[in-house]
Amino acid sequence: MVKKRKKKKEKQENQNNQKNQDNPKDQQYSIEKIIPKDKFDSLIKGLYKDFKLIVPKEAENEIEFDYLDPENEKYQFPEYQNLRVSPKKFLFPQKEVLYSFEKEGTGIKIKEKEEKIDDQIIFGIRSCDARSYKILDTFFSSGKYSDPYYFSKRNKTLLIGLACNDPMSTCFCTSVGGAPFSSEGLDAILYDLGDNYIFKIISEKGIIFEKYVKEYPDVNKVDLKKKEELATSARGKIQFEINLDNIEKDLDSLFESDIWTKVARRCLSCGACSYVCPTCHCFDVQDKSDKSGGKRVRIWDNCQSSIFTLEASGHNPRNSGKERTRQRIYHKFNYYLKNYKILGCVGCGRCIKVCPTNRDLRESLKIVVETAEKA
Amino acid sequence: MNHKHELDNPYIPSLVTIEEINPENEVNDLKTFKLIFNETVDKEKFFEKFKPGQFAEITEFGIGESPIGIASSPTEEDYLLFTIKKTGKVTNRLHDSKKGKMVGIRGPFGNGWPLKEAEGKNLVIIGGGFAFTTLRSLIVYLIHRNNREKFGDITIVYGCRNPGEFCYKKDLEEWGKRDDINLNLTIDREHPDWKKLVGFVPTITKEVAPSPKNAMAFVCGPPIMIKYTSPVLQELGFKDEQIFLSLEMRMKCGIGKCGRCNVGSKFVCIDGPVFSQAELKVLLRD
Amino acid sequence: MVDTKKTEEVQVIIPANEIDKVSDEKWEPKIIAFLCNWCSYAGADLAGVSRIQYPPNVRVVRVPCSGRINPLFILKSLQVGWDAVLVSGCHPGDCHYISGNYYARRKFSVLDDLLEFIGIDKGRINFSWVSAAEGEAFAKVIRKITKKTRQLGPNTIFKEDQ
Amino acid sequence: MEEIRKSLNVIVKSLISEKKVEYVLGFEEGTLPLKPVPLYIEKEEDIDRLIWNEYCNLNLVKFLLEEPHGKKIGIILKNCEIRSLIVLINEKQINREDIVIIGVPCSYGIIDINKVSKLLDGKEFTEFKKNGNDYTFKGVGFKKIIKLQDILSDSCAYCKDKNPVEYDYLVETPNEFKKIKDEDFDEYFDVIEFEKKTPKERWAYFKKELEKCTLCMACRNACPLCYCKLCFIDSNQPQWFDKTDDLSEKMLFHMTRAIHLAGRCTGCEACTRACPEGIDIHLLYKKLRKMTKDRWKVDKIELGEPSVLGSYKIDDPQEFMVKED
Repeated sequence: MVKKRKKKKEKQENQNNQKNQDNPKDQQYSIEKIIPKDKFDSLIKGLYKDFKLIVPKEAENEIEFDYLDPENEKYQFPEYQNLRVSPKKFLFPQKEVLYSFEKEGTGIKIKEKEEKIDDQIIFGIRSCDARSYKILDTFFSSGKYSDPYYFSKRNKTLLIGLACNDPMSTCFCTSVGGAPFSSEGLDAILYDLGDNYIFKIISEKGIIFEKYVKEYPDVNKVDLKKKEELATSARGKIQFEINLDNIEKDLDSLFESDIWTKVARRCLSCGACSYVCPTCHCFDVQDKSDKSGGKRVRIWDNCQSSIFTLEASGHNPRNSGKERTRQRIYHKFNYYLKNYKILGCVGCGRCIKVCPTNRDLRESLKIVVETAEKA
Repeated sequence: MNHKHELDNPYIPSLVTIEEINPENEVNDLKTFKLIFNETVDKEKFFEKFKPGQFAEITEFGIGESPIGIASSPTEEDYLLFTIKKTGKVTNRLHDSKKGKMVGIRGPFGNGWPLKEAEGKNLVIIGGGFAFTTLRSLIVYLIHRNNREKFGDITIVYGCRNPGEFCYKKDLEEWGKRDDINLNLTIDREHPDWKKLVGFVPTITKEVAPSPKNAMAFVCGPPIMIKYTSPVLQELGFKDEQIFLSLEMRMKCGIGKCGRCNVGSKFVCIDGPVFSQAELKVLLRD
Repeated sequence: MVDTKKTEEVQVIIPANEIDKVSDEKWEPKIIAFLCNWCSYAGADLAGVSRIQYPPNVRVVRVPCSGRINPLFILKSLQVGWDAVLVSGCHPGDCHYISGNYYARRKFSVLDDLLEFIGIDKGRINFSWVSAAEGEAFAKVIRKITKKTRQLGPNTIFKEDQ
Repeated sequence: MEEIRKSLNVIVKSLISEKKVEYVLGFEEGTLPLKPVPLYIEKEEDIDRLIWNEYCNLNLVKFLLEEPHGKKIGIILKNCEIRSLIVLINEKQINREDIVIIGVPCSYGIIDINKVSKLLDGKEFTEFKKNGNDYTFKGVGFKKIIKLQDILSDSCAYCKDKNPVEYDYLVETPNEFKKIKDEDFDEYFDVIEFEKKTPKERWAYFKKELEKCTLCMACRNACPLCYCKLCFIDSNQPQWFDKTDDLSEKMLFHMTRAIHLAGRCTGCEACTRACPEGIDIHLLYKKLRKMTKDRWKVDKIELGEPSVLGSYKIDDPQEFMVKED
């Protein structure tokens, strides 16, 4: 009975969305437990026995995702809406060694990267970031080649989310197919009810968590009702809504439009937006070496930089800010739909917050949609 | 060493040794490298997938990696040829190398020339400058005794700035002697030692006037040549679906992950480098 | 433009990890010296021809003029692990290109102050004027710098992040 | 501030209506609080969106570099920004006659939004109110009052150079500014204090700050004086940097950039405010300004003067040279 109502409710919530994030698998696992906040630490300690934990932690002047050492500290979630930097770096670090090599006389010996990866949980991520991993999964496994470095970590990683009670002013996840309480892409999710958490297992992989929450009571109707109320209120707090149903077609028709000059006019061509973005995944490959050997590393790169596409001959296909700005928007809102049938943006709003010149992605999208409507 | 596993990781190069280095042009900024695989397993893996028109990533250890079109054909077993122009830091270092040096290779990448579709058709091959590399691979493949009868007439138009700039002079000489190839070599301006055609590639193409009937055109060259050759082909009656171009973009990974070589929604490294004119018309190009 | 080969050589000669390997007693300072072609290089040459003894810890890079030295060369040398850097040119007024060393002097004082300001030991970077006739002076400068570098110990400025 | 805006309105209106310039560059409110964006005033109706206040945090001179020579452009600038424009004019990047400078006197300085966010522990604020020197920031579940001096850019706090030195139109100093007394302090007070620390402490400070750097290049790209077509960090032949996030790479980048700005940096601090990580290394640049003053007696950048590193005097001090004895 409860489940049915929930489904209906979510359906109602999602009717405006282009993609229904309601996961049909959700219904198979009806493990929903109540965890009082003062027992939360013991849950963490239990998980820590078997997993490395990546949690939001108080750092200097802000809150950051970091590895937890619960032996010396009692862990509670710090207060946060969302973090300035996405947790992308734990699966796709800014600098990653691909392999190393040794010089032996005139010969070369390649040594594969040996990395021991422990089972880990990224704990307390918001729905938008959970969806970003889904996008990265799709991208890194697409085509003929799957990315071994990403998946060596991804396959060992479980995601436990924390539903978003207070979206930020820049959030627009509902416009790109997400929702503050969405459990898409997660293995389990926590709902913060004030004094208690609801711990709900979402995916098949998440069943592993059952043994850690066995001792806790099941949810009751009152809690679920409270959760629904919170979900509605969280959704209501999102200030920006745009209909992106036709964005692929809209962008198709606007490639040569002069709006891009206008949109790009204020861009400084720095990489701040792509470095905080949870779905930006372009990288550069560099060699480091000395007399006896060296290594090949990949590092984050960003499409806003003028040297991103500069060829050795001096030719640069994306030479001006206009083309680079256009590329970033097209990549996320057109090419992604063409290639993988999903949007490449999760609406976390980080790029809007971080931009030194306040180039607002929402504004750009608004311009695109309005211009396309007029045409 | 566990070879199977190593090859499964597309980022890890196989080792090859430089066996020969041959200068190709008078200016000496273009050299052909003959590479031999160190391990037979690696070689077999490579040749399993290899088609003319593909490229490979060549690693100069400690310096970096460059995508280079493969100039040899799969029919030339045992070795690979790469014709490399001295432009960036990797190619500069390669040009300074000596025989016997080990370099890395990853590949083959890309789609290659559409050979299946070309079977039974007349082929027009148009190239300019040192971009002739993958066209050489194609021609060598086509005229191999096992393959020649699968294809119709072969017309080649190859233009360079001056006689010294032609690559693969030995091959050209050999092809010129064959009666199953219509080979047209041209240079941009008159030159005392030059007895053959003079004129830009589009002009010569117009003069040679290959028939579009049951034909396909394969074009590779500098952007300016492509720009003026496509209209000529269209004038001759070639449809967009019959014209195939090999594109170039800055690449890093070669496997569609690093995100810089896209032309519209397609990556040149995995969806290309060969696109038909019809495909390109739909793509959004910077 | 810059001679690529030469700058890459800098990276190759001293691998970043070599200094860690040697124990303290065996450690010998390694000093890179950028010498101007017209004065200091000739000065070093004279020191050699005159058989003047000076410590063998210095490796010479010949440059056309001290004005050619980009502060980045010096920083890069420290990054790849040289224990000290010396830049030497013609005495003021003697520059082959009339004023190269005057410009160099201003650049050096900026770099010198800046390195001190961010907390890098004074003495890692050194500047001197040595003319073509001053073989003995060149040897003295090298002796002095080697001694100073020995006191400072191995260059670990940028090591901590490795 | 309202007074200034009114005078600006009059000036800009006359420039636009008389077609003296193609556009005037100013600021308008952005989509987030304390984040104004550049406004290109091309038509008279755009003027209504023009703002001028203590959080106009970009150096608009940067946006002139893209424009072709000969195009007449009006621009509203404070003195530190005017000085950076002077550098560009001295270095022949911009023609003086192309630019109509509307000079505005500066009161206390510019708010550094990174400082605000540090004081709020990274929490998002959605509203702010100004009451004299008190700024009230409100967000989800908090309200905090911060004094203006705690969030001013560091260079502004010790700035004595607040009135435009080069302009075509000058906005008159409003009465409220006249009340601000020029306190008696050394302009380079913070540098002098920092120099008193031990080398180890200084190194630790820069190391801690620069460890946060992601090499996103926002600082370089916000700086009007960084106009090289190919920056040394992007150069591939020779390749100085591999841009991996090793500390040494970051250190070298910031030190080299500082050297490139020696004698040119005017202390507008657009770089510090543009940094998405909130790195504060303004002292590095300020030290260079102090140094040019102490060493070569070149204090402020003036129109037509040669650049510090592009000129010399025969008797420049050279006490740092190794002496042979």
